[in-house]
Amino acid sequence: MLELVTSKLEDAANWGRKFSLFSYPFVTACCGMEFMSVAAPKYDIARFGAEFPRFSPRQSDLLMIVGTITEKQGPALRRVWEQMAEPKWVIAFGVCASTGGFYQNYHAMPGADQVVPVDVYIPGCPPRPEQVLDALILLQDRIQRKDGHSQLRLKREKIVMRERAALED
Amino acid sequence: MSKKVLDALKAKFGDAIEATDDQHGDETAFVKRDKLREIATWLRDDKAMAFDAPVFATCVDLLDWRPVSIPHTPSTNTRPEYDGAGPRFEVCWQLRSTTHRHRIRIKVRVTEADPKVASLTPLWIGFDWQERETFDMYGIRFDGHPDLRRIYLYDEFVGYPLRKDYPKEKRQPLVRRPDLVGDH
Amino acid sequence: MADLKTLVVGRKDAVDLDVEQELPHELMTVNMGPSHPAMHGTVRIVLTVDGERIVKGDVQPGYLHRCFEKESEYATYTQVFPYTDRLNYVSPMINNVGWAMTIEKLLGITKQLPRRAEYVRVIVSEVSRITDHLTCVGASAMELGAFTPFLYFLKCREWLYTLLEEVSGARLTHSYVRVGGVSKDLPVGWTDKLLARLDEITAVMVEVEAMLNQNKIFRDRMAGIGALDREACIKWGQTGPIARAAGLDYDVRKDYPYSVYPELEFDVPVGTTGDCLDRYLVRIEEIKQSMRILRQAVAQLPDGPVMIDDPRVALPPKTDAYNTIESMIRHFKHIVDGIRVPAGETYAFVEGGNGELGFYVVADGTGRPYKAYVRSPSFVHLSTASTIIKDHLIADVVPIFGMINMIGGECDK
Amino acid sequence: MSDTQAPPPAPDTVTVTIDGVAVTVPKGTNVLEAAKKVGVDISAFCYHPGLSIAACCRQCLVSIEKNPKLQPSCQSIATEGMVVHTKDAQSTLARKQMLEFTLVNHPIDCPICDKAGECTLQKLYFEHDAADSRVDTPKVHKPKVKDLGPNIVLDAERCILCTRCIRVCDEVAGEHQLEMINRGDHEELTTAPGQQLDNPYSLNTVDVCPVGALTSKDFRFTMRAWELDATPSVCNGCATGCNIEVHHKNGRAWRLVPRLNPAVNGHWMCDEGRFTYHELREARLAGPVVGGLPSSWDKALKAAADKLTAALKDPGAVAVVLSAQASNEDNFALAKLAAAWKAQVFATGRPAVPGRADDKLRDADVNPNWAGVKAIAAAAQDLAALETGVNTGKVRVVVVLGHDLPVSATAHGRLREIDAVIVLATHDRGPAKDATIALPIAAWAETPGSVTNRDGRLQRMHAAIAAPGQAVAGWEAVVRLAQATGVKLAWTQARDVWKDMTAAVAPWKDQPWGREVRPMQLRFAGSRG
Repeated sequence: MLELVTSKLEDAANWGRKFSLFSYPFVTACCGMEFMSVAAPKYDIARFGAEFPRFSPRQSDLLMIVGTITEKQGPALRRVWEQMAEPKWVIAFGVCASTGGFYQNYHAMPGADQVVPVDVYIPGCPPRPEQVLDALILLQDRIQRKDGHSQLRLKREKIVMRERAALED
Repeated sequence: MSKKVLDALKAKFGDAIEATDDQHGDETAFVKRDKLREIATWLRDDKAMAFDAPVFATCVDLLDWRPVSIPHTPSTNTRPEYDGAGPRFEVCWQLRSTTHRHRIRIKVRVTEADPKVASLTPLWIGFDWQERETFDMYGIRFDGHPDLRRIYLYDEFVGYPLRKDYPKEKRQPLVRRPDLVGDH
Repeated sequence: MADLKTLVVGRKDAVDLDVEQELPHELMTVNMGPSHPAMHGTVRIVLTVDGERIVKGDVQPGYLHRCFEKESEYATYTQVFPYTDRLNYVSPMINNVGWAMTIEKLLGITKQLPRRAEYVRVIVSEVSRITDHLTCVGASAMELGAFTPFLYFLKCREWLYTLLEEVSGARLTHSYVRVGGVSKDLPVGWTDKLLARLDEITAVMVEVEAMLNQNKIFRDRMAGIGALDREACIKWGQTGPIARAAGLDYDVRKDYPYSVYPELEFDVPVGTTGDCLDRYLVRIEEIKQSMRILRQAVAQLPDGPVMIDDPRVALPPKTDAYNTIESMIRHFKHIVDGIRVPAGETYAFVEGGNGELGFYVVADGTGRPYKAYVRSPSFVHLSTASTIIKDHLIADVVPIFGMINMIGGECDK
Repeated sequence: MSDTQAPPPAPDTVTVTIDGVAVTVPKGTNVLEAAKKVGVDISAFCYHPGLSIAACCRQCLVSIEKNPKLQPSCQSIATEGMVVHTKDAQSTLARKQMLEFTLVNHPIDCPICDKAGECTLQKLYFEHDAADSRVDTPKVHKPKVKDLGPNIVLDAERCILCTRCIRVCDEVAGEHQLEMINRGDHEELTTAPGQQLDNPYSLNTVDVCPVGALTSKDFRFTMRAWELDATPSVCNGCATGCNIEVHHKNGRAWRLVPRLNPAVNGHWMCDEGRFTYHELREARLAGPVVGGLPSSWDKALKAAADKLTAALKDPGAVAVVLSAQASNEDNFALAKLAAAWKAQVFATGRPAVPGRADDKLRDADVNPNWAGVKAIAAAAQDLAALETGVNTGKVRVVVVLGHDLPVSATAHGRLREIDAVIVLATHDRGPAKDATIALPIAAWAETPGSVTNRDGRLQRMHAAIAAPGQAVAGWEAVVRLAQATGVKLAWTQARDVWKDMTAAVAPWKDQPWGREVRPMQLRFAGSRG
């Protein structure tokens, strides 16, 4: 019974989370121009409840990696991600953030997922705003399904702690 | 385009100008390494030259230089095939005159063993970052540069990536996801 | 002891305060970036501050070093176009034109381009220049707290993106220009749409200028901030709006005329003080001048082909490539071997969104560049930043960087 | 005036003028070759510098003054005072028309053709004609897939009837196996009924084919030619040491093609040599093995050092076997280590295959480096002596380079009983299979090195692809082994080994290291074809 209540409660919480994503735009490159377009009047990301960019990682729960991540940038990205509170989600915006795209060289990282776990990858160089909105909807589904990277990890840790507690008893 | 600047340079410095070139109208002078500062100072201060603005500084690595000819197409190339023994790098500075509107490219040839050349930053402050970039990418040491350190890359980076013998995809990661390390 | 009133009034009175109440004079190091809300692009500044005042600033670029040069050395001349798109990604068309012109200079076909191609290049370049300045001004205004101009200008930019998308197929990274011309002709009726949009943008500009030009907060934060005088601009190698704001009337389109710019009438706006306000005003005026150029270019746009008639440079029509062996070979050689450029080297430059954008290319007779150096204006402009921000307040860094208009892709190459 | 005149040309040379440039060439040179000297590349399909002249493609027509008609430059021998024009309207037109004519029946196959990217027809059309098609009649169709022999497939539609392949068989292999049948646009290449194109040099026909008519079964449809990277190397198939190019991509070699060296192999190489790259992929040893189990370098070296230090106290208990399959550097390093250990030195290789030899390129000795091993370790004993040592129990540790150890069955059995067999092997076969310790080393295409051919010619190979797994260059493995046993050998790159080696080995005194060569992508290696 208790389990049912907590899972329903989590469903409700996730419903709230998915429509009030506070994003941290980690804008590095060309994709930033399209990111502006997504935020601007025509495409208006506000319709999806994710219009509010928080420039402090501690206040945001969606990390938008917008643009190429280089080796020099890697530590900064990792640190931003680590500072975000759980549960958190990551969108790789554009091919550079997803795989490195056509930058395969000594300084461009082959995808931001070399440094942080990514929940949704958006292809395109840069992606069209419609694609970004689509990705946002995919992420919202994922949040509701409770299988974002961070949610799964929290769940795993909870199970581990419970098992450990049971062992200690 | 006229070769006015080159002629003046040759008349003034004679032997210190190793070679000149004006392909596609770009006036270029190869100068002796130890005369670079002197020639550059003259180019800046002489009234008829008045090269007051820096444009860019870079370097050409000749290691793989083997030009090929194309049938029915004339070539303006003046650079002979690299033999593996001569100076490997050509350090270039491009200058512009705001008053006379002419431009010149100065080049100095340096070897791989001694990639050192006088810095022109004390003459044109605008070369500051340009020379740092050239150092970062090619490992050219600029003598007299006030702040010669890597600019694009990080200090942990080993080697000079734009040299022809640096493999394009040789990454030197600073950080990787702990849960992925050793995965591949 | 000073009463609360003087404390609230501000710094001027703070000098008279008792010694115990003064803040300790201790230098502090503050790290701005590489991911900072008020920076477009990623750049890191290590600031040494005395209170709010900057004593020393070390600007560190390189967080977006995507190795344009190394990538170019492994790509055919045509394959480099996408890389140039991503240099100054706010005005990709101008980069395309610059690269194409460099290769054309090496091939010796600069004078043989069809006139329509030249005009189309000028048109798309100027549209790109407008998008560049709209973004620069809009984003800078937003960073100073004026959100409305940002939304208005982005609306305009969206119109222009839609137009450019009709031309090239891509909203942002166009790769539209080719060596020897442009990849395809303008769509039918496109120029009328463009003219209509220009009128609409003019109307929006009036609104935005009304919001910004006489806005006390905006002026206070821009005027007298980040000034660089004419002499400094010369010795730092500054070009573009920054140099023009300081009274240096250098514009590649006028000083080293290329393409069909000599046939078009436009003025080069010049400032006096070289501060952020002048840079802003120069950019606003340049948008107007670009629109002037566009109206003339559209009126003068000649008919004819948009690609040079040289089988070694131009691709054959697709239908021929599929149906005749001759065109198939030509197509194949183009794509696989690249356009073979005779050995030699040159430096060619255009007036980019930010100033003199040049490419220094060394060709070795194969289909790819031996070296492809880009003289990126942002990099040159940003090199002055460490000097400019000295003795300013931390808050002034925002308008200074906004008006330097550092574009990561171009600055870090 | 008379004393300022140029000296009369030597009697065995002639001076001709080509496009206004005078050039002096040896007597008997044809105009086409003379033109190359002044940088004029007259196009040609049927002419090949290594073959006799057929003058059947008519692509190389030029105007020669005092001749009423255009002359094929491949067949015109340069004579004193000859004036040749290659760029006048007449010969330019002839070239263009010939190309148009050749393309009339050529199929639109470039996207699926193996030769595309290195095709002479593509190259010449693009450089000399590049005009649009004027033909709207259907093309003549011929067999698309015609099996000519064990290694070669013919696409008769693509064939431009230059007869180079026929001449390769006649003149290189010495067997007349190909012939043209029919006439006009029905002319077609074929073998005699019931016969196959199966001579040991047959794949040279694929190389000389100016189009994609003849394709190698081994290579076709595996990789696009223009995407391959080329690295110069030397064939390791036999003692001839034919100069080759390794064509590789994505860390794998895809084919070997001959590289011109008039002193060794001319333009050619044998079919067997071409397939030696398969070995680079098969049954490779990628990590150290100790006692039949995968291990690490540290553990393997420690195990080897334990066995060796014990045995080294007893003079003559350690035997070192050099290999004629390995490079000079690897052998030199190991020989030097053996000298430091005061160990007995033996040398081995693969057994000779007498039936293989001919008077052309193929040699009975299938080891690339016997001459090198002999130069490095003249005193090396043969394996019979090793067998005796092992059988008597005197030899307790054997260090073997390579995976070839042809010993008798009894000795083989004895080898399992001695203290240790340490193998530095590229492949997991032969002695490496049941060695006490096997250390992985790089094969010939994976590391810079040199081999010495049957004439004592020292030839350098360049690293084309990366060695698998933890394998390192042979000499580097030797250095690690030396350090583990407390012997000082401090080389960090192949160049250092070369320097010491050329100083120590008398016949190679002062041989220069030469240039480093990096792989060159074929699409950018000038226009090939």
